[in-house]
Amino acid sequence: MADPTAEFFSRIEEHGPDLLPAKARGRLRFDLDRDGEVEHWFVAVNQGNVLVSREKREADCVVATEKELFDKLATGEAQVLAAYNRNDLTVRGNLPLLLVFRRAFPSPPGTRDPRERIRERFAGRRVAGERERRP
Amino acid sequence: MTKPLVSILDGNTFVVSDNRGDIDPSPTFPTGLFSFDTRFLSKWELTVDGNRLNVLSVDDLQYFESQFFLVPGEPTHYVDAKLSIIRHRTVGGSFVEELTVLNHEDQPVEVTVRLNVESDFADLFEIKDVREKVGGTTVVVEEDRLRLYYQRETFRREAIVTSTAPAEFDRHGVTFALRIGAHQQWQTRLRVETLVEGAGGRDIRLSIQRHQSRSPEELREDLDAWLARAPKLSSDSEPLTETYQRSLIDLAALRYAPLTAGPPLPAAGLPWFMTMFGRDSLITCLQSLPFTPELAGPTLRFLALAQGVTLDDFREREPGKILHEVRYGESTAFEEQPHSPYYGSADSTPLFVILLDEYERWTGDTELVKALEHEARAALNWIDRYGDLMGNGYVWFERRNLRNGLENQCWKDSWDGISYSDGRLPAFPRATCELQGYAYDAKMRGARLARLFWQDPVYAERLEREAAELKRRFNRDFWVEDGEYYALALDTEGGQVDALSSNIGHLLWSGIVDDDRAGKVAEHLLGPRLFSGWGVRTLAEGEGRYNPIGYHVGTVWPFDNSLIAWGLRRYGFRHEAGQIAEAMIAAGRYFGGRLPEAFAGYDRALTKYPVQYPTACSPQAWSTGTPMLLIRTLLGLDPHGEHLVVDPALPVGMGRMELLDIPGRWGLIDAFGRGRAEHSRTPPGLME
Amino acid sequence: MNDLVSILDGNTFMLSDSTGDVEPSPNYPSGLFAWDTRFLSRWVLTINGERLHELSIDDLQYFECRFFLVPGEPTHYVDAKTSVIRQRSLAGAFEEELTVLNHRDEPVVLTLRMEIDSDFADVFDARESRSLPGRTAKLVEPGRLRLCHERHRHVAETIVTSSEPAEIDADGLTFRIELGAHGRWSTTLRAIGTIQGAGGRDVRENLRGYQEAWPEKRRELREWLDQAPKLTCDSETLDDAYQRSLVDLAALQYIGLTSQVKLMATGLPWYMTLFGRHSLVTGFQTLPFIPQIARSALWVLALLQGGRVDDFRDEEPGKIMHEIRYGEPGGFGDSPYTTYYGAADCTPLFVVLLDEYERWTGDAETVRLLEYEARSALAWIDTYGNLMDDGYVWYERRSPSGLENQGWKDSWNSVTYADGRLPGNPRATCELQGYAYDAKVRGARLARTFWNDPAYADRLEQEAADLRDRFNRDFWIADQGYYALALDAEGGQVDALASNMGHLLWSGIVDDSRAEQVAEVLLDRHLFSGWGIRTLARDQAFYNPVGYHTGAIWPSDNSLIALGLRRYGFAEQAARLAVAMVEASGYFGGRMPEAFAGYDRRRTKYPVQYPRACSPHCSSAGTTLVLLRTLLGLRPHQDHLTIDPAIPERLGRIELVGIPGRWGRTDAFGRGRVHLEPE
Amino acid sequence: MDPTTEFFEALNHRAPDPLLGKIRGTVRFELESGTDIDTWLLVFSAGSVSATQTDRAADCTVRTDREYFNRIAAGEANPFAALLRNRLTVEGKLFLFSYLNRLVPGTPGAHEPRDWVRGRGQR
Repeated sequence: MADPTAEFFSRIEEHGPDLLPAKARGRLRFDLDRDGEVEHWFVAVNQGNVLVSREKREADCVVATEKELFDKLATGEAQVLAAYNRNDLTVRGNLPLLLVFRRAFPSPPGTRDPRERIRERFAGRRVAGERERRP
Repeated sequence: MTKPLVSILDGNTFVVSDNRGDIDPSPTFPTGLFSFDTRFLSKWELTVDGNRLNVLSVDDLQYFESQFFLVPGEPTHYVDAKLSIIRHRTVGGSFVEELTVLNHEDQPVEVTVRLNVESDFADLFEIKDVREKVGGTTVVVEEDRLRLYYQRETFRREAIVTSTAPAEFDRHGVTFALRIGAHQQWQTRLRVETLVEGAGGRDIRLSIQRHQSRSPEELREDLDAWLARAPKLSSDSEPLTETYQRSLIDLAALRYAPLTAGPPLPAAGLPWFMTMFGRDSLITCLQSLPFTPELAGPTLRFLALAQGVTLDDFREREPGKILHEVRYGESTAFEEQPHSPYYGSADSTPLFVILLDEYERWTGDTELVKALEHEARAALNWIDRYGDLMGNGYVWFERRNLRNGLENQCWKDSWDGISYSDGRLPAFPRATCELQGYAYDAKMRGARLARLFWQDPVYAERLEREAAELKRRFNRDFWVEDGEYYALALDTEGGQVDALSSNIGHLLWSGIVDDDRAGKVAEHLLGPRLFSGWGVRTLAEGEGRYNPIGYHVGTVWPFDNSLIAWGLRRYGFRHEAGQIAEAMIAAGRYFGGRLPEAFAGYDRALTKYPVQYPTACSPQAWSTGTPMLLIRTLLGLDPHGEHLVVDPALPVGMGRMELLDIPGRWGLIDAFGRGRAEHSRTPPGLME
Repeated sequence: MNDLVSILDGNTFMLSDSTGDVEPSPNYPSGLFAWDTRFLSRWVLTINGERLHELSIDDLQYFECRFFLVPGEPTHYVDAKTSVIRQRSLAGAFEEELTVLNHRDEPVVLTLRMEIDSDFADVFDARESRSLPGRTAKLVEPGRLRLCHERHRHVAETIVTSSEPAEIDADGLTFRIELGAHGRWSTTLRAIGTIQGAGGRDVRENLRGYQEAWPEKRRELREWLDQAPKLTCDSETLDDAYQRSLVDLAALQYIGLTSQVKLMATGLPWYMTLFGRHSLVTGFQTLPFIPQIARSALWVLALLQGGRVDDFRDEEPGKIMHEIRYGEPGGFGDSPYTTYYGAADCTPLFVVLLDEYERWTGDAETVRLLEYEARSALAWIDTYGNLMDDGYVWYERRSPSGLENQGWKDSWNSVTYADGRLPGNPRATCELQGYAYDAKVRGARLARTFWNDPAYADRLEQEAADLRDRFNRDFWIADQGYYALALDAEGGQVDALASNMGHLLWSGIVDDSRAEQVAEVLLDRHLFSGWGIRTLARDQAFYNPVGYHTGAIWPSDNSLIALGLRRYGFAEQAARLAVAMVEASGYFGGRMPEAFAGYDRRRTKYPVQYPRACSPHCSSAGTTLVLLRTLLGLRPHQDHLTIDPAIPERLGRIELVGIPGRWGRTDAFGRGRVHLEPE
Repeated sequence: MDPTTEFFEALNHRAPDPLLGKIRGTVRFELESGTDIDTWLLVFSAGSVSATQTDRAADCTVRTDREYFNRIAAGEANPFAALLRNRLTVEGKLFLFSYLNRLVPGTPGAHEPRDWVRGRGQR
């Protein structure tokens, strides 16, 4: 079965620049615990470019949580700050860096562009730009 | 939480309610509609669809007029009220309340507005200690009115409630079933007439021109005229101008007309003392002479008319004695209380002579001095005959009315007001020090009157001789050697009641203090034990009975301080007088310019604001007179012959002071003064 | 909230009745709160079982106050023999010093008790007081009472200790004390609230400034006040309001949990946390006085800018946050407010503030560093904001527990037709279009001057011009002579007459030919009460003088309108509005509340309180500063500050010394020359 | 002779009294006993006062029953208290009525204050 966490990291390595601010820079490490066994993800962000490795290296910001929860973050089911507020995800070091990185997490599964729904609802009712004035 | 109370008044007719405008019987504080010492409304409770209302804000428009903004239900954030109610009330003879209900909804609403109305016709004395009424109350529901009346034998008081809008009256109040259109409003005017029955079922008070119900407009004109007559103060100190304006208005509010005399006199204080008190009225007139001299004449005439001519133990009456208190309520009417009138005070008699003299010095009204010669002489005789209980040349007091007479018949008249340093209470009779000061001053001033107006130089010399002897004796017997201050009183064995108290300040005012001792007295008054930083305490810290929130044993009384400042000035302590004035004015600021009867004696270092004394009377006539006497003291105003002497001594930082159109025998005259340094303001967050 | 007493320190506050006691109430969040969590819900003092009554209250500082109390109901002529002084302060921890004074001439034995409890409620649950999931425990430990609430890994704790020995039980502390004649006894109670974070440590430990002692606070406050320009003026009311506002702005600052910079809490008691809108507006209001407020607002909102589409939180990429909450429900996904994005105005306002900030401070560095966020914000206006693809900014909530209206008037009934009908969704309120226009114009300047992207600048200016034309065509109600409050989904005009129109002047989207009419309508008696401009005109169907957004008067709203009037050259009208506001502030002790009632001034001697309005409130505090800016006509012009006073005669002299900016510090002076009739 | 008659008779033999100052005016007393009412007229003129049983209108009219006025005349009842409780009614110039207080005797058995102090033993 696929590993959402792994997919997540490979995706951001590819699309980093589109997801993160151009000026973002810093090193994060995610320590993900699966029944006592901890896997590490090391992420170096530089000018929006992202390099991911599995090393346990020094980082500006170290995030510790359970693998199970991170899988949910990786698919967008869970949200970073909420997890942080209920103490399911703890942070050491440069917390703001995590907030910048937060932009890389996807929308909840099945989320649609809000404008599509509107378009459907008002389909054919009006053509953008042209509007008949009502008294 | 104690809810703040809102009161409006017109002389001795007044309404006290909670900050919603509701009246609800409370044992600790008299809420209700009162007139002539009788409570005509003990319940006046507004509900909408059965719910009490909650206050958004209260406008105090005039002393006789206020306005409440209310909404139904407990106000909550984010949920908008759909209705609001404006309750506008005035009192001027009768009590009028205009109710406006506003519908803020976009559709019509149906609401039931109800006022619960009750009257217990309690005598003011029955509110402090509640008791079974002897007479009976009857409620009569009529087509267009609700009549509540109380009858005991021939004694009869009645309250009549009417409404301009159609209403259903019942035994317990009045109901309005309303339908109010979208964004419309509904209004009615409720009127409560009070009746004090006299000849032919008519109101006794009808004989008093002033009592006729007066419209807010008339009251407003009357107030404007009053303010226009008073000197104009302009000063750099906003607190000072604020408290002066407030005082002028409160003094106007406290004027009332007693049954037997025409022109208005100052009542003593809301709510407990809305009647004539000899002591309070005399001192208020002394304080306000340079500003509103029109009060002194009528006060002197009234007190003279009511002066005692015969003996009466129950009323502590003696020939020549000036009254202590007049009451008009049921318990007085049935001679259960002695106030018809009551004479239980030893200081009002000498103070009567003092005011008469001071009055002439300012106004030059020799007519009155001549007209009241007999009464003034009778008062001076009282000092030597009935006042001198022990026959040793001092003024003493001891009550003969053991049922409900006052134990202490000086201004500190609570039971524990006079004590030794160790807290013991002396036996009776007692001779407090300030009484001797007043007696001395009365004799000196009486001498001047006798010489100049009564053509009796012999009597004048006799009085001066007696005064001199009294002063000598007093400085021998009252001076506490080791403490270097004057004893609070002498006991029957001639022993010194040695508590250190504010009373010694009055001695300076009377001039009975030996010059070489004045310095010490001033030191004590401004020393840490007596001076709290907000003012001089009634009793010095460290005394056995000292209590910073004790009525006469530790609190600070503004009027007391004004006389002390005046006394300090008399003995040339300009700086010290300024210190007290500054403290009082600063304190006044925290009471919106309205100095209360008294406030707590805590150290100023401990409190950012002067701490309230529980349920102190406010407004109180002689607290109202305080800023006026302080201004007189600061500017050093003193009439000499036909002229007014001005000798300003303003404290540093008070800035410029200007008093224009001071009335007196000289016509109108102005006074200017300037404090040395400008005062600087600290941001609210940083007050120490 | 006249009968309530509050002290605060950033987003920590203690709200009690006038005796200092705390008991849960459904109508307001009483108790000790921090980070949206209640750490004390009961704090009741008794002596020999008797409650106390207040004589008076000293509010010493925003973070400390003192109660003078006596046992029992105070009565005339009966002297209390005991009095109690209750002095409390907030600086990280809550401290209360109890002093009991015996006024008797003999010794006395008293039993003093403090009843203590905590429900750890979230500030919103405090309204309905429903009990939280999870378990609560009361632990009596040596020398302290420990109350904890645990839900999964989330642990909140309150620890109460006393400097004097006490008998401790699960419901409070008891002291059996003997006082000598005229003796005094005193103890200091300390309540510390903690929320457990990484490794069981208090998540707030690593924050600068947290746990400061109050002498430290006092020093900070002095510095804060020293940095601000000095005001000298004839009007004591104006001076009071200015001093009060500076102090309140200091009081409302707290250090963000995630961002770790100083943020502005919004309003006591409901909104003691960061709101995008209010910190942007307050940043704008305070620029001429305390520019760092704007700076930190920009940084934190950039940091929290939306990154993904999240329906539950109404979040979209580039969108600026509406509100952040630290309470437990957010954490457990019971509520979207942990970081909620349901606001359509914050995003354009972010760009507006960024530009205004640079104009005053000349801090080009920040503008460059925030280029990405600013561009994302501008992009949002044309994409997610442009819900109907017609070039206007619209809103419609997707979050079931989100806000129905996502402009500043966010209560359910604040957007209506004149006849009271509510329009369908989505809705495009007029001020949003003004903000969008202003954002594009200002964004163009930034692109040209700092981002070296003239092409983008030209595009933005082109779009702005189009928007302005379209807007003046579609929103103007010709027969009424004012702008519609909003457009409905059919493009129909939502035609209620509301204050929103004033913001259009501030944004500059109003055709010069129409400005005069707009100014007239704003100061006409239907909108202008004499104390200020109502949120909704007196003759509208939904008008309610005590309606939160349907008739009440909002100082912050009025401050932006005053700026707008000034922008279009209506100096006298602006002065009239300013002096009305200043006079109103006088009746609130210089502390303008969130809102007050809209009754006609002719009818009320004092401005009437809005029930339980938030106070202090950051953008109401900021309002006083805007009034000064308006009266003195301050405007940055390249490297200079231009001054153009328009001061009513009755305000007299105004002198503002040491105005900070790119010019260093400079002074402004003006005298009352504008003649106005009394309202 | 009852206290009322004694009281009024005595007034006629009273020397001019400074107590009465310079007041002028007339007070009519209507004292009913059973069915019949007997009237007294007081005439104040510059310091002196006279009492006659002439029946004519006056500046001020005082009404009560004879039995009660006996008590006032004897100093047992207080005229002002009586007015307040409507036991006695006054019409016309109230200030003239208040001079009545100056004419009626003190309460029977009232103490000289000094005697009171000395006589403490007996109480």
